[in-house]
Amino acid sequence: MLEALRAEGITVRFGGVTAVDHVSLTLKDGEILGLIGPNGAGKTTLFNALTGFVPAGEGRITLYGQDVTRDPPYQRTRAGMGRTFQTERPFEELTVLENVLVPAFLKTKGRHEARALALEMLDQVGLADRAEQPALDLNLARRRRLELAKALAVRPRILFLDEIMAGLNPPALREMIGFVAGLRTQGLAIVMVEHIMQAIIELSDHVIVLASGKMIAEGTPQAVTSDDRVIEAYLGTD
Amino acid sequence: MKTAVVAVIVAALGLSTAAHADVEIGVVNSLSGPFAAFGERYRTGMELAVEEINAAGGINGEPLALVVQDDRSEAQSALAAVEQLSGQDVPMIIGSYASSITGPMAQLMTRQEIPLLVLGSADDSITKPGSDWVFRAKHNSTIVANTYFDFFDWLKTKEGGEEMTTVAMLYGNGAWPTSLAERGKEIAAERGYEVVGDQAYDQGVTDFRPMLNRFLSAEPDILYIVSYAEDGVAITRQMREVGLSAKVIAIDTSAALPSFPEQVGDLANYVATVVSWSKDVQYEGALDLSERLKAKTGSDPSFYEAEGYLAVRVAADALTRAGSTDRTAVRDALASTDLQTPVSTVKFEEYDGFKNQNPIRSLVLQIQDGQHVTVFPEDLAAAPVLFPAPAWDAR
Amino acid sequence: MSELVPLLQNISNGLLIGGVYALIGVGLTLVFGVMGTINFAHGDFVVLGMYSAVLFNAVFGWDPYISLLIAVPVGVLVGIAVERGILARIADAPPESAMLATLGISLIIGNGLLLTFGGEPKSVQVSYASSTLPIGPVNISIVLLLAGLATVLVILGLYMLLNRTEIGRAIRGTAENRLGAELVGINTKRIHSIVFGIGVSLAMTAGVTLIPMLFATPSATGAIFTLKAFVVTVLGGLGNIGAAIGGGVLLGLVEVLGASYLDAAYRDAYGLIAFLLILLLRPEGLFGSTVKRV
Amino acid sequence: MIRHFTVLGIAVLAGLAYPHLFPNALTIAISVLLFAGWATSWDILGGWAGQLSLGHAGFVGLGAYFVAIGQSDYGLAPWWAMMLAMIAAAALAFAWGRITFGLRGPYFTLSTIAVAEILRMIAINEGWLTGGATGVFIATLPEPFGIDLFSRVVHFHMALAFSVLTVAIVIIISQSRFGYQLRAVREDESSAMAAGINPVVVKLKAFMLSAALVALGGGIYGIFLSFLEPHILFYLFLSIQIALTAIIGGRGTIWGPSIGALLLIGSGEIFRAAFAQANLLIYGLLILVVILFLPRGIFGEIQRRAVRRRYARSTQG
Repeated sequence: MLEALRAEGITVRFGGVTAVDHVSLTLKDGEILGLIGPNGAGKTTLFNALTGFVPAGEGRITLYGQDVTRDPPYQRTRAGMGRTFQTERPFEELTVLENVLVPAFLKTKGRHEARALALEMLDQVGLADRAEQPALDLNLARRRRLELAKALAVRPRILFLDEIMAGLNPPALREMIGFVAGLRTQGLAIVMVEHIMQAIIELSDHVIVLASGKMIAEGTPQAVTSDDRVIEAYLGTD
Repeated sequence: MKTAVVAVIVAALGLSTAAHADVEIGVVNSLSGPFAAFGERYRTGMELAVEEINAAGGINGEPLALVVQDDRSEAQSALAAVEQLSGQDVPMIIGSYASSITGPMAQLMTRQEIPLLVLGSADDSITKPGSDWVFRAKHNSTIVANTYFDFFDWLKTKEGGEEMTTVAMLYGNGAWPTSLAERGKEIAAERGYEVVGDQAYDQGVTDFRPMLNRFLSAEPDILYIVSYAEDGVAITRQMREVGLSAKVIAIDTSAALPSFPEQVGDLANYVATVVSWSKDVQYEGALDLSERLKAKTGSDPSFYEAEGYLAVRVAADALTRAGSTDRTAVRDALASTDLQTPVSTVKFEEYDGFKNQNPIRSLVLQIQDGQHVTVFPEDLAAAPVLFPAPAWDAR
Repeated sequence: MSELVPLLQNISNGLLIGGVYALIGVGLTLVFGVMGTINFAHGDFVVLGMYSAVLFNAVFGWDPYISLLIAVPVGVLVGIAVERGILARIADAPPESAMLATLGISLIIGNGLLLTFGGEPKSVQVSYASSTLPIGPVNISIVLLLAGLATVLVILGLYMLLNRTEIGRAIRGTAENRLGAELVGINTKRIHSIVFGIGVSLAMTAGVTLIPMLFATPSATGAIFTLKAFVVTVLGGLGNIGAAIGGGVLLGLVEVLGASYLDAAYRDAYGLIAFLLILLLRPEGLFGSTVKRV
Repeated sequence: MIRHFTVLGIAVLAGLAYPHLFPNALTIAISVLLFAGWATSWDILGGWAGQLSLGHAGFVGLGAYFVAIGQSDYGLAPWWAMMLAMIAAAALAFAWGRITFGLRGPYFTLSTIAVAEILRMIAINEGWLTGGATGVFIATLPEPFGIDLFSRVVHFHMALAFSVLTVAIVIIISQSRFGYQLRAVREDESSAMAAGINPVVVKLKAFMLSAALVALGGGIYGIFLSFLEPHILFYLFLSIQIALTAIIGGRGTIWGPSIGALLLIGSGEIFRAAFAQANLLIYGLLILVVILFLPRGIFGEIQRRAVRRRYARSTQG
């Protein structure tokens, strides 16, 4: 299997604080990597360093063998990355369809092609019937799905999902887990930051645990959740 | 309400066809915006002239009326106003104050062959090279700059003025101050004055100390200052503050306003300024005109009111002689004007590259004891000049 | 030696004018610091202050500084009314809405004054308008000195208000973290009204202290003061009270020295270039990190 | 898109008929059309890309001065001068944007005022470049195909063509990839980057296009005035007026800026006749009314309601 993502010695410092401290990871095509850790562990910072929204002070990131360490976020998107945002960010003044048109234009030429792609993505996340609705009016669960449609419309090979399960009610959560599992079968590599352990356990092939910016454990979900250091990190900080 | 709105729109588009038995003159004047203060003064003068002319029988028996349009102190509105007035078939138009407004008006009206009588603009470029359709009874930058230097030359014949050679110039960067300064520099070179200071400043500057301090070391004999209306007050106060004295202090525009001595107080004394008219000028009827203007507004009139009055008098005279409201006939009548008014004699001439320009005699006023007094030319003077101006600390 | 005296004179003028600029800027920066609103009508409130001094001088013959007794409270009330009536209503709209609203207020004040007072410049003639205080070879303008003193007093007063009073604590809390302030029981809406009131009052105070040396004109001057206030606050650091002094003094020096030793026609450009440079190289302002935030 | 072009076609027909219907009200119509074109061009940057500029008068001045100086000093025909002016404006916008797009929100707006003010001072003080403070006359103009470029009707047609061109460009943009990039950058730069968009490049393109179009209108304005003074053409208030026209009409909409021009310039003309001094006061009040009650501008609110209504209808059926 192809190596989708490799990160070596990623370090991010804010002023005197080291938010992410020499973290390395790899991810193969069609794999799901779960990123967990207590609040303030540096998950989101690592996530943003990987997607380019926060510059990594040290380390190297390659995407399908291509070095993207110095690339800004939009370059990484063009190289095959798609991402969602933890606090959903629809383009509020646009309709649902227009929201997805924006990324859909990345890999398509004409207006009609882009529209077809956007509609396809909306269909995939189950928002096709709301295409003409102003994005501002969507509820939380639908905003999440819109985020997903936007991330998918750039035709990514590797998808970064930032807490897309948070706050969903049980039926919506089930639906979302099923949806992500479906994405894997399409061959997408996925990195997900998540608090909902149920989702991590069901979906991840591989889990990384961060605490205070350092990687303290990695392995299968089962192995990691029974690791003493992980339990300590979660209980100790809370 | 609805009909009122429609009426306003119709009026705005110039579609109204008021029954006019009157002889109507179009007027484009700055009644709002930054030049409104001047526009108001012009209006007073024009209205007085209309009242007088109508009391004396109007234009060949027909009453005279002004169709006034506000230009909001901007060219676009002035052009819209010209168009409206043109649609109302006025025989001629009087306007406006700033040359940035009158310039485009002159261009348009020359094309459309409507006679334009300049109201307030003094920039040379309006009548130089000029056109067959544009007339100016008042002064221009060249006339004013020449008057200042005639005055300086004349002072050189006075005691204490023999060795006056150095001039320092301070002026705003607007059209009028700049053109007056440029003419001034040319004339200074011709007449053997040395320009030892040359400072332009931007509109809105309120601290003139650095520039005045620069002049200090040059010790100029003459200060030649052209300021926006409001700047002269600050310049004079700060001149005193930094201790910049000179034998002659000339401040154009600002010092001519009646409010200048009020606001500057004693410091205003000795300051000289060129105007086209003053109430104490030794023309027949000048004092009388001044009193009529004062009766109309309750305050002391300035040359602005007088110029407004002059414009309407010239227009009425031309219309009377033309005997019709045909624009070409009015233009020809204007061209052959030979008129005596309490403001000035008027005769449109072609000279020195100017066209249809009245070679008006300008006056130098000096502020003496808080009053504007005509001191030059000698034959029109109301009082002798106070010269040289003492140093600030010797006052 | 002959070069040194004018230089000292220019530096002292620059410092004093800088003090005046600081006074113009401090209200703008306070409002921005607490409310995040750039007040485009700030300069028009300065002009309003000038006209209040002109009015009280014309009617009662008061010295401009006496009219502060009325102008300061009136400014607070006007500011609160504007905040309640307009800005508070659009608190949730995008930030440029507030900016545009203040632009509208600016047009209303300027042209309202034009309708009321007419277009001719107005000033107040005081006996000390051109007096100077000689210190060695350098002459210090009395009006500038008074304005400078007023600046120091005002900023000192503001500092005391912010640091020594209950309401000041609430204002600082609101500026730092609005949500947090609300959680500890601060009525941040009320704070916004009060802060805008103080901002307007400061602008009017600046206008009153300026009138002995300047003149009031209704429509154009406001924009010039607003621009100056922007430059001052950006030079110092937006939202930073103490830095307004630094920014004002810096602007005064840049302008006076530029006008003295370079082409005077570009006087305002020197300040604007400094403004752009700071904006680009150090957007937090020159004194942004060294002086405590509001 | 077809709908918008149909409306535009009708507007063009009405425009062509106008000089025959109101031959004595051309100047006001030219003003409306120029402002409609300027505001529409401004809106590419200010509305669609969300970067509020208060410095666009600089580009008006640039266009007008290229035409005037080109004609008087170099005998350059106005159409070439306008083309050069558009290139120069785009180049200026490129440099200007490169420097200032690092700034966000109010900081960007402030920087536009500062840059425009510096341009104004250059125009006034550098007489060799601009003819200086005393202004420049356009005394002669070529007569292509016997057309008198000083004629009001010709000015009207030029202004009409200019405003129609800007609106047509915006109609095309609104449906294009670029249009969606602009809106994405306006709404949320991070999210736009996640969609593979480089915000700085998008904003630069918008600024350059906006500047070039405004300069084109400025060239027409120069011919129309035929007497230029830097104080008038680089005036801060002109920048504010252009921005307000678009904002009151509705930012980021196709028709908003034109509606704003019709309303503001048209009503300004009525106030000029009817209320004399208070016209700018009324501008101020209008802004407040729009901000308080129609925060998306007049056309913006209409459009939004239409979108909501259309959606509501589609869910019923």
